[in-house]
Amino acid sequence: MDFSFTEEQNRFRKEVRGFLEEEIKRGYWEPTCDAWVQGFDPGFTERVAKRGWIGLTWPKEYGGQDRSHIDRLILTEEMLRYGAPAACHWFGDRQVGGAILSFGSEELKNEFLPRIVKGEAYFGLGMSEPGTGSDLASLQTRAVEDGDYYVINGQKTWTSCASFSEYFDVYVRTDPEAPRHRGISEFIVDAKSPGVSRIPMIDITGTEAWNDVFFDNVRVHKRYLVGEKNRGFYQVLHQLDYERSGMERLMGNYPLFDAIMQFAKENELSKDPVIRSKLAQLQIEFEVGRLLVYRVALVMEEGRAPNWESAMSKAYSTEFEKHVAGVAMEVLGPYGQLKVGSKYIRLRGMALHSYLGSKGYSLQAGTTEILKNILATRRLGLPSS
Amino acid sequence: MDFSFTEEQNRFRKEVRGFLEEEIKRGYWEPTCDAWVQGFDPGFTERVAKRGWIGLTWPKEYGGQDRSHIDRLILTEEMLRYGAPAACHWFGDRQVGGAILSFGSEELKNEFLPRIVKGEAYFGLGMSEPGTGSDLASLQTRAVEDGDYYVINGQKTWTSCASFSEYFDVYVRTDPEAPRHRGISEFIVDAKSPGVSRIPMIDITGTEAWNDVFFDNVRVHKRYLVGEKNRGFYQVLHQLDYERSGMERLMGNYPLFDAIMQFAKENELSKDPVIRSKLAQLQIEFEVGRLLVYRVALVMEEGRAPNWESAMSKAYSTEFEKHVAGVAMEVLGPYGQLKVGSKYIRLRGMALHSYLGSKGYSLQAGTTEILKNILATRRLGLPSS
Amino acid sequence: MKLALTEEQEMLRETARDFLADKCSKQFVKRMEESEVGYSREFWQDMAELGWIGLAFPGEYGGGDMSFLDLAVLLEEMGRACLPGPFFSTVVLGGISILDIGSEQQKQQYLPSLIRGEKIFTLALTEPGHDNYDASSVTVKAARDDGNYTISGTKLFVPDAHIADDLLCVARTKPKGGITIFLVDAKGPGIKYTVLKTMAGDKLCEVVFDQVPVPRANILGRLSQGWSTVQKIIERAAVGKCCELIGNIQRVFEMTVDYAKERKQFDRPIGSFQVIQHYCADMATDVDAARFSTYQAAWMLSEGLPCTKEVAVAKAWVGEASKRVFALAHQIHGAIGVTIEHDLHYYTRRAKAAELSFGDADFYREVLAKEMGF
Amino acid sequence: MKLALTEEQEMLRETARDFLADKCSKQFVKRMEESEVGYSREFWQDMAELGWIGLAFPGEYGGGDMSFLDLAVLLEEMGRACLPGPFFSTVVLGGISILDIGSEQQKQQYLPSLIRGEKIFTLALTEPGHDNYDASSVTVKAARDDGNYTISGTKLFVPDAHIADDLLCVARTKPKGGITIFLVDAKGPGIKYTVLKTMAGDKLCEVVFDQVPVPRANILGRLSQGWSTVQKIIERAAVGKCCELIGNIQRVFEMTVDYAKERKQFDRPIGSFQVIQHYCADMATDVDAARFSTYQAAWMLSEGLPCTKEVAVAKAWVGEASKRVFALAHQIHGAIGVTIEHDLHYYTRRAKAAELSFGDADFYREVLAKEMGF
Repeated sequence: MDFSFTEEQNRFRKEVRGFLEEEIKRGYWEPTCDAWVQGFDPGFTERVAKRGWIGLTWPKEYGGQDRSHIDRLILTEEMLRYGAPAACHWFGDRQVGGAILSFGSEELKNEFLPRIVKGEAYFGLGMSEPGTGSDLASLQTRAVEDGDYYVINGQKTWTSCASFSEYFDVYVRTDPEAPRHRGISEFIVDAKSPGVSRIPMIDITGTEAWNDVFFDNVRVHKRYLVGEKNRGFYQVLHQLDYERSGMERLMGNYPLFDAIMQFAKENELSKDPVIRSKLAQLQIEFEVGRLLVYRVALVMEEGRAPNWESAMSKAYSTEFEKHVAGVAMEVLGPYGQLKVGSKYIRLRGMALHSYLGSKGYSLQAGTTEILKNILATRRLGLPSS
Repeated sequence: MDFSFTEEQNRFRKEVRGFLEEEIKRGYWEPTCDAWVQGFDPGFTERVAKRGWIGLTWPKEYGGQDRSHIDRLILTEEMLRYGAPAACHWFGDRQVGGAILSFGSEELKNEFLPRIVKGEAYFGLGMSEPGTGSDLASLQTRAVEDGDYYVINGQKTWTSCASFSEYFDVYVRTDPEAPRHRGISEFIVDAKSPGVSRIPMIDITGTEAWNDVFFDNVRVHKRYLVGEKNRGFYQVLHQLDYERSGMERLMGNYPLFDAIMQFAKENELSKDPVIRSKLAQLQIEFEVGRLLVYRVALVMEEGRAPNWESAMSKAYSTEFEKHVAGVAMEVLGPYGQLKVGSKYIRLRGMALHSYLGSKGYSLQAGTTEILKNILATRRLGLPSS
Repeated sequence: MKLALTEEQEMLRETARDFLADKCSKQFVKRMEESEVGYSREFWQDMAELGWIGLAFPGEYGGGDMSFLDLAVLLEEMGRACLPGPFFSTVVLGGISILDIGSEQQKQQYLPSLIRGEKIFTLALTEPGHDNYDASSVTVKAARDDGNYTISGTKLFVPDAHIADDLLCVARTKPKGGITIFLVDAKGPGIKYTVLKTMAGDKLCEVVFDQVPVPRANILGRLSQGWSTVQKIIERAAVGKCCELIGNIQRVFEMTVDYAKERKQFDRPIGSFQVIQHYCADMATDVDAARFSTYQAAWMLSEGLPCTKEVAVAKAWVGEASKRVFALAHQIHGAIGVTIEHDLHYYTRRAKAAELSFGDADFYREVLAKEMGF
Repeated sequence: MKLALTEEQEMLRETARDFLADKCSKQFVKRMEESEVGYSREFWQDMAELGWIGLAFPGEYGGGDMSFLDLAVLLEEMGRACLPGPFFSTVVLGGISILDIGSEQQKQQYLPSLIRGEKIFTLALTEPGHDNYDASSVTVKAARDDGNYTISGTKLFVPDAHIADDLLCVARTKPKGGITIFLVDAKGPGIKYTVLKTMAGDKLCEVVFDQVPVPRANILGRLSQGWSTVQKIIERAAVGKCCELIGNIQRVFEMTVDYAKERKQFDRPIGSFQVIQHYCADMATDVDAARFSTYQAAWMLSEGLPCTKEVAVAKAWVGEASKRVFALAHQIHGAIGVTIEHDLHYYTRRAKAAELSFGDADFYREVLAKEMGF
């Protein structure tokens, strides 16, 4: 056992921090909650790409750096700590690139991976549909073969980053006769394709958090099929494990966590023993959660795909984030309810944004209930209910 | 709506308190946690009976007082507040008498009710078996007809008060061919019958909390069948609702609740804001729980059997009791771990007894999980899982 | 002891529910949230005509001669409908306070027009800072000035001040302990309002008093001895907020159970999953317990009994219960519940605001601890 | 960063598990709980011979030259087996403290016999009262007496004092701030023991010092500046208790999952009910998180890094996690789990005792708050 980082890792962390602090100093952006998924800043993504920090773990032949998963976790941990606007490249970097790498053809890898690495291909996800929340295998969007093409019809929803997406990673039914899990395939669809349209959805915080994405006779060439036809469901399970595995589930609202601690100190609210105890408890939960997330990276470092380990860290972490938001609202008292633009606003409205937004934290990328089902069956071997 | 008691009710409460305080003053007993189920004191039961306080709500023709369920709740609330040793008559008074009243023949009513009322017939329950915890309908104890008799064979377990019981209210399978819920019957069995034997079981607190009760060719006359043959399962559901309905689920460890509040005050531990807040929270939970329990009595007062209402109050209340025990252990710190007889003991060891004993509070008389299932299906109409 | 409403109360509840279902749609709520003024004059007049504003006031001032407990029933329905506007400010904070401690002359002067819906009232109590609802936190000063008073200072989070005709302003008339309530003409000179932007879209204001003259006759209650009265106002307000909250959570609970029955995943209603069932069972318990503890406090207020303890129990419990209920409601509703396409967010936002108002659970645990002699 | 044990540690764990499974049955544990002495001399000698007592001591004193982290692995296994006896007192409280701050002469004098299993040590720190682990709570006095010292006063909850050969006694040598640790001959004159009756059947004692003479040479560490050293001892002890606790809860978690798979109700294993599955999932998370935070603190201690924060995180988390794990374990086990016929109660009782020892969650939240600059 070893809870230290290597000197190289420490250096890397310092480098990332230096970069981010410089960015903030120059006024490029300010730390924001949920910036990994809602902070669209092509300039930032370009500057990150220039440093070689997208696709960090990918093979060099596709433009990656062949670095470790711990390095990548250090990178994302610092991005989240500083609330950096990384949404443009986050999905491509975190999971779509990985899916292409794991399942895609050589042609697909060569087409997309170097562009993701350069920060030139922004991805959105086309998984959920209105009828399919947790039950992904029930999806209805169809793709029908037509010569060298597939023709896609249907609707996807809850697509984060969709306004900015240049491509969608879309799961569709390619064999309606097969058992539900065995007739799904994965495609990369150019967002500019004729027939693709998007309607923004406003969330409880007032943010355009998602889009409905419609596919109306969208023609996609066969070479954009990722992996095997009809094996998409198994691929998406794999991808979901990556989607759940990262520090963003613990540190999505870290700027608030950091700010409320400072605020309590500066206003001497931390002298109140009840508040003091609540904030210390948050710190404890954060430290513990961080270890659960690092464990997932270590699993990947061993060459295994994250599995129940990411279910555990994600379920734990989103509860923590909700707890942060709840405590922040309590500490701020009536000030917590003020919206951006209001007189007397505190912490730039981060507590309110996060409090409302946090209602969704334990729903995204697998509800806590689904994650606990996974833990019970995949890790503990309990019989299906 | 009206949250007050009538003058008569207040007078009754005062009378009960006066009686109990006098008992304590005379040194007959001292307030004890779980005394309603573990405090066997035939003298106390006799004195209570003399006042007419057993079978309080039953018709006068069987020796009862025809009083209201609110009166009975006032009575039991005060008994529990003072930790009175009422175990000898509790089961007969709370549920077996009621079962006989609801389902029994005139003959049975005349044989048992007046004796229960006089404190002369102590009852134990024969419901659970080693294989049947929550799944009562799976019970295996058999009764076979033989002329005017039934011959009972099998084993019951978790029988509270069994050492003192003179009779058992026993559920047995009378039709092994019928669907499981439809082949069960209820009998009153004299504990002195040949073939009845008991083995005590020691619980985690070191108390003889239960007995295994064995039935080896026990002959019971047909007139001791309660209600209809093979309708026992429906009768037991009814009885369980009564078993869950009372204040004993909220105030079983009230002597500890009371004592820890006093202790915190006297030792100025209540000046510690964190402890202070925990104790205030307990008080809140107690006050709220009390209303939930009173609601059950009001339901009975309307002439309805308690149903999901007692499932709710019981599930709530046992969590509260566990919370009391947990907080008491925290407030006492290292002193909490001392056993009766140890130097430096605090609160007569009630915290430890209750802490360990409380592990079973949410299991007895329907686990919290079963109770929540009942709430979900019976009250909310959610489909069975 | 009775935990059921009277027939009269049931009728009031039904009428209120029907009326609000008709007039207070979520579109209306949304419009009011977005508008600067935050209420509809016409709707206000409707409520006056229905006798709602005057419900709990004596007939001699034009009121309905009903009790605070009856008002509680109405407030619950208003919570259920997410009713926007100054009802709470005018009735619970303003009118009933005047009824409680005003002189006969003040009652004659203020109540009839209030009840007719002609005047909007509110309470200016809290100030910038973090210790609210404590006498020591009152810094707004009323200086004696030739027999009358001049008020200066800043009040914060004052509901509906921008549309109020009269303010009950809690001010300091002595450096220590000297708290007085003044009736202040809200449209008079020297008062400036800034409407804050809030989560619930309710209209909380900063109110700056710059040398505002107030005649001596406008003292409500006793000079420099007003804090115990303020505490009673806070208690009533806390219970009023509990009533709104139980309306909120009752509705959300029903919506959630309905959703659990309808929404299918894995070819079965999600309400057939045991975990969802237990979530719903927990919600049911929280909602019932919240209702009983709220109505207990409301009943005691209604009967004029001292009830600091019961109010503390109610507000602390309801606040925490509300948090749990919303956590589960959102978890069961899934993603649709965090969009503005679904009604849930109206409740989520309002309930949080009500939970923060007039003391949160920590505040009332401390109140209760004091009552317990700690 | 590595979260797995080394091969050597895995071997240690396996050996320990096998040995304890063989020698430390629950019957043995029960016997020790019921006996006044609370340990078996023979078993103690076995552990000495296995090198367990000396594991984390340098070879020069006869130790195994392994680290505190290796010791943590062993402590976890001891927790898993509910090992009774004075191992913790002798090694974690006594021996390692001497190793840490003793003079070379003291180490030479005490460690070899300790390591050989010939001497039992313990720490006499806490006293009657409610503020433990705070310098101000130390009232036992060591009065200067002709160059040497005389100790008087009462220590409470001293583990294994009745069988100890030597005590590390924390005493006051100056009215303010002057804390000193003394090595006291436990069998010497003036010392009286009363073994308390405890939930876990461990042997916690009252120790009364009546004018106990201690030579100056027996000062461990620095005169009157011992509190920071005591804090380090408390930190190590807290982490040691965490190790025992994770052994407890890991085993209980496994027992519970096994039981959920085997126990049938309604014709299916109870582990197929979603609510039971989620309980188990919650337990798994608590157990893993407890393990990581414990080993993080143990690793830092092992590396000699300052780790007040990490120790606070570990003990606070593990204490709370343990409460949750036991609540669920009991709920899943049902009635059999609250009888003495099932092994669960051994763990329930011991884990509670460990949770209370060397600071509970509230205590460490406060420690952490200070570390955070609050």
